[in-house]
Amino acid sequence: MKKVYGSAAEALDGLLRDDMLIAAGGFGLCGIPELLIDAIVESGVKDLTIASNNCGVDGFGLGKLLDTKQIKKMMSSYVGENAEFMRQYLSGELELEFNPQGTLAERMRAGGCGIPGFYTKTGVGTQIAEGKEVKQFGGEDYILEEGIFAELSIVKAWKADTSGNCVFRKTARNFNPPAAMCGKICVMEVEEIVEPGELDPDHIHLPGIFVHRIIKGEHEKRIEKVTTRSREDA
Amino acid sequence: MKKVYGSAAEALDGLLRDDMLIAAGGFGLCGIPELLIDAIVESGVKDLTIASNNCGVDGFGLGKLLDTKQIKKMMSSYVGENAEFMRQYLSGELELEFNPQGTLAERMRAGGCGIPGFYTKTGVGTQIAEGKEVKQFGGEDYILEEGIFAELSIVKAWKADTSGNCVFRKTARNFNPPAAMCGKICVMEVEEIVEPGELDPDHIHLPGIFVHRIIKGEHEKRIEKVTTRSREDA
Amino acid sequence: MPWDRNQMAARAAEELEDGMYVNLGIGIPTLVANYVGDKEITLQSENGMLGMGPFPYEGEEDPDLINAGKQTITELPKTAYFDSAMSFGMIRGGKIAAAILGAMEVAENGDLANWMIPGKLVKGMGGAMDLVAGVGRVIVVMDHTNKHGDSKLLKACTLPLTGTGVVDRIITNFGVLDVVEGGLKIVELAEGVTEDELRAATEATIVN
Amino acid sequence: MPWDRNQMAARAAEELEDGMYVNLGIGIPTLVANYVGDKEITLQSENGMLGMGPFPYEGEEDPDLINAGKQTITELPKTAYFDSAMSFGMIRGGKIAAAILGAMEVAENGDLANWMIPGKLVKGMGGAMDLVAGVGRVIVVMDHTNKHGDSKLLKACTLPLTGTGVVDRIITNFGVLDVVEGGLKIVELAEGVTEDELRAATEATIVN
Repeated sequence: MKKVYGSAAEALDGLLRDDMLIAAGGFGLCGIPELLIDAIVESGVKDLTIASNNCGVDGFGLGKLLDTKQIKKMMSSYVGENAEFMRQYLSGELELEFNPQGTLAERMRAGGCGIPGFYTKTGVGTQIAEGKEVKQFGGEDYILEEGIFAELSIVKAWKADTSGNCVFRKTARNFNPPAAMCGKICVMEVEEIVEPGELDPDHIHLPGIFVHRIIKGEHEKRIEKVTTRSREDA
Repeated sequence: MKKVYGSAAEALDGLLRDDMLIAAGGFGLCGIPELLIDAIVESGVKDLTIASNNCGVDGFGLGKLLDTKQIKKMMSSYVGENAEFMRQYLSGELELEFNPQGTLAERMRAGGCGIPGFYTKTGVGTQIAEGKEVKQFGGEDYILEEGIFAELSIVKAWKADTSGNCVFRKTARNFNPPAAMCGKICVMEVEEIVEPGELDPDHIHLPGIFVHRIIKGEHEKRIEKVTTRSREDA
Repeated sequence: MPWDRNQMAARAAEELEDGMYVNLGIGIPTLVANYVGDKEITLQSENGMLGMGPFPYEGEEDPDLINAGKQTITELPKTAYFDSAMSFGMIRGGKIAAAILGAMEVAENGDLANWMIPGKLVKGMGGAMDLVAGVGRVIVVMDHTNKHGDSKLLKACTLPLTGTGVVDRIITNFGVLDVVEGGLKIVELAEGVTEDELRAATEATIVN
Repeated sequence: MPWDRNQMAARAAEELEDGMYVNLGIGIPTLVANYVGDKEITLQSENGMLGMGPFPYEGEEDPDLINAGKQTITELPKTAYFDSAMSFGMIRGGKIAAAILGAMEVAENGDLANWMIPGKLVKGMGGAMDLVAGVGRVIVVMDHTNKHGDSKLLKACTLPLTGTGVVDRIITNFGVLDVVEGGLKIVELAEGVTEDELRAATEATIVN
């Protein structure tokens, strides 16, 4: 079973349809599936619901899919870096389901792990709790949050072997493993593909069973906020 | 904050009391906290409830605590390798709460992650579901399982750095990370202690925040079932 | 003549397809690995491993490397290790295509019992309840009758259940049966076993 | 004269004790790291890192290494990376001793609002709701009044809440207050600020 595909478009072939739910990895612009996003823009598929912590920035990352109006609804925790996002939301063109960041990550993991619902204290007594079941454990209130079961996951790792085992680099890991896990099909883009045996089996962050198709390509890896200290501070 | 202690007894000082709940790592005899178990035997603490997939074998691992009758109750998925366990259970001396293996692992992780309850399809319609809340998601039945919040975790890793970051080796990882996470205090025994920086930050299996006290020692690492093939088969 | 253990395992191996991730239970299911031939099958061991290799050569056993049956094993180039929560995440999450398991009893509605005999044998369900609830396809491999000659394919299980309505296919020494609407359907007879013999050895309803 | 941003951050740093794992929010809380001195504090960044180091030298930025504010940062010898589910596992699980956060409003019962102004500003809660629900101690650092001179310490929050009854201590440019039974209690006054001045600038009930 060959998992390696030649391009993002090939890897997405047959997987896209209007009105589908896609889970995307990345935090801000860090560890985002740049190549797969571009291919989804190209495909023209529309009315997408996307579960992703952020929605890129204007003109980059998932922001490109806002510009082309291919997104119907976002499930996110933070949209503060994106003027077009806020415009579409405030004008009613875009639906937005706010999820606390940890709840979003856990909902993705839960979906991937066959857990349809779990209780959390996060958001109790806030807007987030509206319409959600409340249950007491040990005398305290918790709300029920549901697992996310996506049709497709688009994610980015540092390296994968041809059997799909993946490793991530530093904080580019972030939402990628839970997003990968919750998709019926997971397409992974990486910077390097290696042969089985080249990754230490004790160092795999995401076992190959969660990864169905793999592509390799060049990543821009844009930095959102370059912040430095001067050498004199040292 | 020094996390490294001189011995298992020192590391457990002040943490043990009768009638407490302890979560233990290991699968069968693989990756079990041998040194900490011995120290608990020595301590004489009794009426323990222990959440652990197995209970060692007769005279080794947690089996030692059965021999001394320090255990009141086990929360386990499999007890088949242990004659004394079965004897105490069938005679009513020992309580046994059967947990499906995946449910036990997830209950530990949930406790460690502040999740007091989650739904699973595992065990629906079986003895395991008795007395548990049933809820439908997508027209299917799931049962509510509760997070395990242990007072103490006793676990075993391969290496730890002095800040508590741990790595495990091969299948000795098993229940150790979830067991470590669900304890209010986690005591970790390892084969090697290294300085911060000696473990690659991308390779840490269990971040140091979950680990409060660390000891190093010699491990017998007994093999339960030596199974080999002859070289002629190759 | 009914199939022997190895023939049952060989027949079970035919259920597996290229690219599948599979979990094999203890006993006859473990033998299935010997018959997968050229198919690229990845074996999961629920104690925390994907890509399980064969038993080690004598003297090369590693106490940190065992399977779910606590036997010493080896790794392969594609192996990945993970913790028990992750392992059952992939099982419960439906990522494993098939589990091949032994059983004490199977009922015609797909109910499965394989973890305890009240008052007699208390071993525990281990990972079996999670597996039957989570994997894509549950294939039971077992003798058709118990040591008293009684059918293990029943109208209803008498022992505590491992799962309800979970079994898809049963491979016994007498042949292969599927769980279908209304009962079990004969898919294949072992060489030398007649349909009448199989029917006579089966308590469960057999449908055509 | 009320404290400036750096004095507030320095005062907040006094809240931290040796060995603590701490999460610092964006803005003034980020500055707290500059004032921890010799105390061994481990900073958590909720995008997946324990042991956050300082900003990199120019030219040494790594796009794969950012904090929760999306700023480039560096690692330390004790650093560990992990995914977002694990990161919020440790937050929700109560493993983080303290979070130091900014706020738009704090109420006298400990309610906190810091994620949106309906119709005007929609940024999202990010990880703030998880942090205030999960960490051991929530310390808010903010100006005592908004740009119109109105108190940000209120009898009740007017904006959508981030959490209810979650704030333990508030450090403002006017001083330090604790959330206690019945209202806020003054713990400390900024140098040059009188109790009358603080009371006059505060809408929330102040108890003795």
